[in-house]
Amino acid sequence: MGVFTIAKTITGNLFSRPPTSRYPAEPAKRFDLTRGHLAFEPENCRVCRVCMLRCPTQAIVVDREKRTWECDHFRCITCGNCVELCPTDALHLEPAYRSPEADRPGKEFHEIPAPPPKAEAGGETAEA
Amino acid sequence: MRREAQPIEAIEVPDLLARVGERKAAGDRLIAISCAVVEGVNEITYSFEDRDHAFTNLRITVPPGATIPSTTPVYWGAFVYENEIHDLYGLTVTGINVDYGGHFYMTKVPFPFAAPTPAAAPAKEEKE
Amino acid sequence: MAYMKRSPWIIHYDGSSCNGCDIEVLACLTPLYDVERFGIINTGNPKHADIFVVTGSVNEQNREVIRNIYEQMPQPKVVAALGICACSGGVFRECYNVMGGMDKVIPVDVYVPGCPVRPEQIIDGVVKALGVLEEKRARMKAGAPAEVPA
Amino acid sequence: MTRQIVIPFGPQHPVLPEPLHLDLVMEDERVVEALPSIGYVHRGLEKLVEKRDYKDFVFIAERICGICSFIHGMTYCQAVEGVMDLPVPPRALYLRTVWSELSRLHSHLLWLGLLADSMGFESLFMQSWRLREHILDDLESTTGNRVIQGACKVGGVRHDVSNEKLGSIVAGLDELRPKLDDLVNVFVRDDSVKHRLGGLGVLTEQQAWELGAVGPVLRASGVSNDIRQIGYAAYDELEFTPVVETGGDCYARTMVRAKELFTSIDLIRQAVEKIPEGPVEMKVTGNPWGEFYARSEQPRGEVVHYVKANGTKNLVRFRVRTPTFTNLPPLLAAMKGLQLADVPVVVLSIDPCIGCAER
Repeated sequence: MGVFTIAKTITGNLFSRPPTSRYPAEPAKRFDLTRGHLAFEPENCRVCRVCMLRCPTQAIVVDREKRTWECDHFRCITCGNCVELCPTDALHLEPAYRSPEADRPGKEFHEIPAPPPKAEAGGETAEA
Repeated sequence: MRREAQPIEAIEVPDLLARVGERKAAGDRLIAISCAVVEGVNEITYSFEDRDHAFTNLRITVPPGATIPSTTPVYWGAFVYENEIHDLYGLTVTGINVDYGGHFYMTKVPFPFAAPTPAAAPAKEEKE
Repeated sequence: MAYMKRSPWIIHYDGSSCNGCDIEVLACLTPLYDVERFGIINTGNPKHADIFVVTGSVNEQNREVIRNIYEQMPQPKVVAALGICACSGGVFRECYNVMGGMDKVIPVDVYVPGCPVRPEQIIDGVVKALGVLEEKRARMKAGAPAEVPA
Repeated sequence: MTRQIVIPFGPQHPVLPEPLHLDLVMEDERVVEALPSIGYVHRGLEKLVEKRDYKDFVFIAERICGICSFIHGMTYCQAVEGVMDLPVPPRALYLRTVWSELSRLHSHLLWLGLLADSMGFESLFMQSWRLREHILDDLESTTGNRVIQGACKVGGVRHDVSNEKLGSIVAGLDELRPKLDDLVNVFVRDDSVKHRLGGLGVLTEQQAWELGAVGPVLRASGVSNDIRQIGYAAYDELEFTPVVETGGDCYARTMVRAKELFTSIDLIRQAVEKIPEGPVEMKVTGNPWGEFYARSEQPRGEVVHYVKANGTKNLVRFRVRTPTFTNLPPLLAAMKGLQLADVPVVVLSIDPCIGCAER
């Protein structure tokens, strides 16, 4: 009995791929839905600040006066709450994850281009 | 989806041990003792379940800093909840079988959940 | 991997983490990620370890434990903070009992983001920590202290 | 009389990935009394509810624990939905059921591995965790993350999963089944496992019930108590019988968890067969007012989330009573009279999740 079982296991192991992933020689396994990191498109942003107000970790700081958007990637938990709430699709999640850094800052900073003149009044969509 | 019925019966503190004893005699299991501060008073709720999953609660209401009797003579395992209530809410529980004397949780702020008493100056961060 | 010349031993301590990062650290040891193929071994003894892998944030009670483990490790040593709780306190940053990231208590050399960190990120982080370890070793050989005061 | 000494166990201990500290009062090699001192992971997240919008708190509720994360998030949502009396779309309930059973599978495989590791059965540990990766792939491809899924929200779930994908999950689990059979066979039949676990840390039925044990610990002592029977999510429309063992020892607890793997696979298959079409979330407006206790069955046992709200966007009180917290008194009872070398195995047999217990 035991001999047969082990023979089966041995032949199985000989002809099957090892279960170990070959990372880093091969790229990491990802899925379409994988929440890797947060990406921001300044062109679409209307500075409504809903991402800043509803972020569970307050990783995002939006300054309306200076028209800046800043995200601290060492606070962001990639939960996707801001992506869901953003009224203009300025935020989305990318499957690639961030690499480690030796310095704490790790902040991503964007200046938001000024909108075409009429759009400014539409910024009050906050607080869903 | 079924939502279970959750009767909550308000009782007086002196009756507590007798009523909890009734539950034990009826063969119920102690699910949890939870405490909440509602408008300056502590609501302590004892939740029970019988063998058919019927969920019932007994509730006492005590002022901040009050003394309540321990239910550990009835349910030996209740000491975890009662030590927690002492450490987080600053209530005194008398007669616990395993009394940690305030060292169950070591918190930066003493009694973080306690109802604010008029005498205590509001802490810097931890105001209710 | 050619750039991995040494076999770093790691010690793992769970600060006040939610377990998410801890099970990913363990998942690194198991067949799919198998960090032992790089010679990385998870040891339980701080005196054997080169890299201190911490997850979770610092709270009132584990502050001393973390400092103890760190101080027991021999020089040169590297600290890798795994997960955003260890980097900055994360979601729990505003809790009454949380002091913040690991850098509040011990010097951190590598910050690995992610909530929770993915095993691939842990491998990247350890590789990066190894680079820091080599630098520190070179500095020690030259007679300078391994730790540069911040 | 022999001299009594106190041996501190933990918080940093090679067997436990998590910090648990026990003061073991010993007489020679025998444990006379064990006292846990917890708080190494205490963050105080229940208090955070006063600072966060109730809808955003689900992300924090999920991070109570990284292993049973999905069920924590789901139970929190159930509590808020109970307060607000929301009719959650049935498809969302079914998806929640599928995900919670997948979480149970991954948690039980994780635990079986850790148990094998604590008895020194290294290859069994590796095998369990190898199989667990299949489940994690299913979770990641449907929710977006391996461990903390972030799939639940108040009023439904955040992503729909196509019926084809659900079908392929079931097919994948069917493929996994023979491998799980092999794994479970080792736990059930292997002499070394039997000798190491049999008769260790016995809890009688009465002890387990009265001390407040929950989940597999309670069921291993012969009490048929599974919170899934109260019919939250879609469990009221699915058929299952709780796995019950009567031994009350570590071996019985292992059996319960091992057999629950197959119950979970079966539940997933039923849920996928019955899943209705329709929306997966509903629009939630207004703020909750009232209180609700939501209970559900985690891999480790019953979890209770209590929510009290006063009509503002921040809740007044959020309390979670986790399975490990209430399994501590039974653990202390089970440890009396043990030998020191058995302590790690018995501690592991309740599947301690310190991150949960201390919040």
